[in-house]
Amino acid sequence: MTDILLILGDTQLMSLFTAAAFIVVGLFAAIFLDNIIKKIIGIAFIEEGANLFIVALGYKAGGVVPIFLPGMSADWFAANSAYPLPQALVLTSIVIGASTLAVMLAISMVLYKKYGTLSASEILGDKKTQTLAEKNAGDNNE
Amino acid sequence: MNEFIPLMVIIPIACALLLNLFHKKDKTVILMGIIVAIVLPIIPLIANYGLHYFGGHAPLITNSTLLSTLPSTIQNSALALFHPAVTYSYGALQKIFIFILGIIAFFAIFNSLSQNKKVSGPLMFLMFMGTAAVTAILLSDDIFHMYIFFEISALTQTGIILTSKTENNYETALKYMILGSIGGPLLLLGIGFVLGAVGSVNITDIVYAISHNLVDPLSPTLLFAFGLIFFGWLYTSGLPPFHTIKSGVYSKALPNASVLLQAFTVIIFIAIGIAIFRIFSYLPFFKTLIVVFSLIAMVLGVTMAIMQTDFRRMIAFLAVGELGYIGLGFGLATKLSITAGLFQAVNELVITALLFIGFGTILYLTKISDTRKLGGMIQHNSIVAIMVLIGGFAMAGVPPLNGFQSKLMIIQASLQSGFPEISIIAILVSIVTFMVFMKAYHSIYLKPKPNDLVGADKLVPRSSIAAIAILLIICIVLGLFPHLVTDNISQFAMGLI
Amino acid sequence: MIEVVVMIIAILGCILAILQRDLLKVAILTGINGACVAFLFQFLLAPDVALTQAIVGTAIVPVFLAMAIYKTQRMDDK
Amino acid sequence: MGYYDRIVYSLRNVTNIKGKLKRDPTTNESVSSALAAELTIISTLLIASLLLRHINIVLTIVVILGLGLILVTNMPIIPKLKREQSDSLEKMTFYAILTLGILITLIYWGTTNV
Repeated sequence: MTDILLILGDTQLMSLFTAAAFIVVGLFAAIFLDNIIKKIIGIAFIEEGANLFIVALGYKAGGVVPIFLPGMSADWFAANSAYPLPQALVLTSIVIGASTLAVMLAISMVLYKKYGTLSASEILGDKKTQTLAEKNAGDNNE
Repeated sequence: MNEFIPLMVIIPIACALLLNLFHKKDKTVILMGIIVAIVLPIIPLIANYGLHYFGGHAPLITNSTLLSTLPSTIQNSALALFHPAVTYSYGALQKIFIFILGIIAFFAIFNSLSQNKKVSGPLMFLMFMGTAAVTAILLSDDIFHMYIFFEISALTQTGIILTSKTENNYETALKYMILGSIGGPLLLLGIGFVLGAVGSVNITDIVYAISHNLVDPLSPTLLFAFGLIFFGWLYTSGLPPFHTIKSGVYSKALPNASVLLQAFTVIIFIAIGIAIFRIFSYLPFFKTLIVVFSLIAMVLGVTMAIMQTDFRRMIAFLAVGELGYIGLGFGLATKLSITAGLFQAVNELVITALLFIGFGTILYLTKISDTRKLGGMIQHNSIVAIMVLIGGFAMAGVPPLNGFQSKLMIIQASLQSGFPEISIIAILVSIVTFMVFMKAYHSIYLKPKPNDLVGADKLVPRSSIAAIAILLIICIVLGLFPHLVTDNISQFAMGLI
Repeated sequence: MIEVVVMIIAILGCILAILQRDLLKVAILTGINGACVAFLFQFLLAPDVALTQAIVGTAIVPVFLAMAIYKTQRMDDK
Repeated sequence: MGYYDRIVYSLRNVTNIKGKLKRDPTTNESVSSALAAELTIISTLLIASLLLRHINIVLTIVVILGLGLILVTNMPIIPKLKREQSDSLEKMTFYAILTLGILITLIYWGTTNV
């Protein structure tokens, strides 16, 4: 019981577990789900997990935010602040993730207009799927 | 401090952003595009070798007055040596590759300017942006910085596919992005593991920390990081299992843009490959892994290329297969083999660009890319046909040309390191490469002309002919005087080992 | 202990998100997930990252998703 | 059917590859290229497995004999390979994840247990 409490109290370890859970769930969604939007959401989860992982690396239990305020001594700050480098990196990668997501959603909107479905196995499989235009042409012929 | 080094990245980005401001003033846009495209290969020639620290934050050890004010825990530890800023390092290798990239970007931009009616617009923006991103990847000494610019270049590659009006380009783009979004974050995760183990993302620092046993070199963290980064490398460079999507990407873009796409891939391959080599080459199975994946890439690339009917897809698979030769160079890990691999990278950049532009003229004339519906194009413009033929010879490794020199060096290197099997496979694959090329060439140029083939009344654009001719001259010059490149590269390879 | 609760909500949010059939609910759950991650960044002593994540994760990403769903279809076919 | 017959049969199958190549209009070119691809892949696989001699000679002999047998009995490999290398997202993701799994397993267990 005390072990579990110790683990639960360790914020860094728990954050790493959370990040792992995000990545696993995201990979599952990106690989096994058929709907393109859900695949894209899964990808967003993977990216979120990676970000959380990197930020959690810089955490220091009982530390302070890495902002150097007047009145702090340099030695104390160096010993007690969280590591700021991972945070700086994650800022960039959040933005990259969002832009990738936006591009993918835009492409899936175009593909929906063409095929009338969001199923990845129909749109992105190797079999030729009828586009909406072809379907309409077929209906008119009948 | 050398101000030209960041300019290599800043100028194309600025140009990409500014070009579309002058929309509808076509002359200004063309002038600006061409001037920048000419400047791109010139800057690396006039810049001096050196390091550039962004924000001027040099390592503490170089600034003794600042160092003396700091606590002694910092002064005496490795922190004093670590690089606090993003560092660009510019050396002989970067000079060659940025110069070649500049030339190829120039031809790609020049050709698309002369063949497209709309001069400004997304394609130009993406081309310049991608060039800048790839240059930054090559210059950067910072593994996270590489990742960021790689993601930018992946976005621009997607964009370049989207701007072409090829059939099913949106599907290919989405597939590439979905696969990329599995590969990219895993690469980021690997970088995170390295960051967690070492505390820095600068490659020099990581190498220092590992080689001075500041971290345990065989710790599970670093092993896991290596696995993830290696997987990310496979994705970034289109080695198997990503060779199908990479060749799909090449074949869905316009040929002039494919020239740039393959240049991006080759340069990302070597840049991240060198980074991985510097960090992880101490691992016992490192070389085996690279050799295995290179061999698979060569064999699969070439066998899949034979079975295609679309000539763009053929060259695309060949380009992926040729990457295997570069990988072999890294995998054998001797001075000669690394020199040979990097020399092969230079040659592949030039030759694949030549073939894409050369076969691109067929697409420009007929709008057909299916080899079964083409034929007899040699009557139309025999000079281009002959130049493309020589380009194909260079790719397959026919003696006086550059492909021969680099492949010969790779074969010698593998013989010297005691792997004659690898050299046999390399020869076999280059023979089949030749066969694939001759198959494409025969069915496009030499076969009797089908009756229903029309639209060949246009002339081949002069810009394409000029580009092919100049690239061919580079091929021949490099074939006759390989030491122009190999001298510089072998210095670099010596430093790498 | 509050961070553990936030983590559990975040994980539940993302598991629920991929189990939903209604894609609009998925978008909202993604927003909740993003907000939880922003809180976590705050707990992990990264306030600037938390700010960015709060904007991107709770506002921009769900809005993008909702717009994409509006332009396509709301229900997952399967 | 004896192995000799089987080899001859499968060789005949290779030359009869046009039936396996879906509905593509078959020409001499496509048959010859399929043959070339077939021979390339078999010979490179066999030659590459020779590299195992750096680990163990007996293993090499066993692997080469086994691989040769498998390859010859499954002779028209290229159509199967081409079907696996198609542009379908599912297949590409499958192979990517498979590679990732193999890589991580090899790297982790390969270093801690050697």
